[in-house]
Amino acid sequence: MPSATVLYFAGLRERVGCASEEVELPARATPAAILAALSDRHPACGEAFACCRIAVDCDFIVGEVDIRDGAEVAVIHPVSGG
Amino acid sequence: MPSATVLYFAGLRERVGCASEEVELPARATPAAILAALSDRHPACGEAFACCRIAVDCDFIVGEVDIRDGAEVAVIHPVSGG
Amino acid sequence: MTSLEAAGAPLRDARIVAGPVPGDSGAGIALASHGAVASFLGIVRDHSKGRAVAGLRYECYRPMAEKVLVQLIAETAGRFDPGMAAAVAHGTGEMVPGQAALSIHVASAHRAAAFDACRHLIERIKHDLPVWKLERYADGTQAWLKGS
Amino acid sequence: MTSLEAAGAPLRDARIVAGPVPGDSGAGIALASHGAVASFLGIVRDHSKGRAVAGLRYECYRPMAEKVLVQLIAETAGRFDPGMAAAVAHGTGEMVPGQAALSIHVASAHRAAAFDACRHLIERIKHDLPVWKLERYADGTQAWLKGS
Repeated sequence: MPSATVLYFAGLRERVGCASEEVELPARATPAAILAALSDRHPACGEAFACCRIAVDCDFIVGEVDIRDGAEVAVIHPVSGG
Repeated sequence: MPSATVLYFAGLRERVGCASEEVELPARATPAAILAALSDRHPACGEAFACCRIAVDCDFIVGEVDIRDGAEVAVIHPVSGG
Repeated sequence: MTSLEAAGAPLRDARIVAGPVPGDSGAGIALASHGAVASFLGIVRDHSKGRAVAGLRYECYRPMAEKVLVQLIAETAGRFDPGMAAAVAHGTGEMVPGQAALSIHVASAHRAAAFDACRHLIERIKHDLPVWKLERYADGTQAWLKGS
Repeated sequence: MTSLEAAGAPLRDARIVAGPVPGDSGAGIALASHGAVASFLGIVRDHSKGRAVAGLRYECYRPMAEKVLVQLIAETAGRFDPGMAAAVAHGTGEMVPGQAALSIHVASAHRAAAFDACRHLIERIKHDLPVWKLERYADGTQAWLKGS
């Protein structure tokens, strides 16, 4: 399985306890599958992950996506800019 | 009858041929009555007056208004600001 | 004392200026309770109904125009947000394409009221402000606009 | 050659800046064919849900935020006016009430498209831009906002 760099930000970063971590993910996955894998690593954050979106290499993912080795996978919890 | 200063602007000023003139008007009048009096003075402008509004002392008039001696009566043809 | 009074009454600024209107961001009109500033600039275009425009002249019935701007701001505040701040300026005289003839800034607590008020002000200004535009065309002719 | 090409392609400027966004009128983004500039400033308020706010910190996933802004401008132009110009900036880091965190300028031939595009951009930015707000309250506590 490819190893991706998973990023967390702001309140979610504080809740997970790190800004980034290396995680082995399936070579092809949906956002739901990625979030399920991350919930397994961080069981206390499962509820927080439920409302998150996934971006791979800076693009929001809506369906299945290829995860290459070294991909940047960002967990985007509800934003509050503007 | 009170004597008012009647003002014309822009294209209407050019059409009437003056920027202002002293005109005797009824002491109480509607915009339609004022415009009818001005059309009598400037028969060639009757059609142009038809789409004009009247302001007395810088307020648009919608019903009857008192015209005092020395009042400033502006003939406001369709505006094009902005 | 409300927070509005604590911060001072909201600015209501209406002015007719000689030449084009000065450009600024409008941020300066916001009170501490205002989270949104919506703005509009009306810019002189280089074309009008397919004709190349070299310049414009705005003629204004100034005392009435200033009074109307004040009234339109008050009407707009009453309708969208009594606590809003507003600054409106309309230029007069000669202008060339690219210059700004009208600027409107509205500050409000939230963006919906700021936008709605700004847009309402433009529509009312286009209808009621006693200002008339003479277009000067690139071919040397000129004409007063028939309303807008 | 269209007049758009003659005047150069419309500006599409998207940037994430350190600190508050700089204030300007937006007049500079208008092409000669643009008669309207609609703008929005998001200002840091001194209150949030009834609590006094002393300051904010915006955290940003910068490479994605810049990419998202470019995409949102392109999406907005496609929907409202392919010839529109736009400049969008979002601030990051510490800010205090009265400072501007977001500025949007849209220039278009006519005001309806400029306003609609500007408003659409804000709504999309509020939904998609990877930026998060930490509110620092006057009582010394702080909290990340839960969406907006």
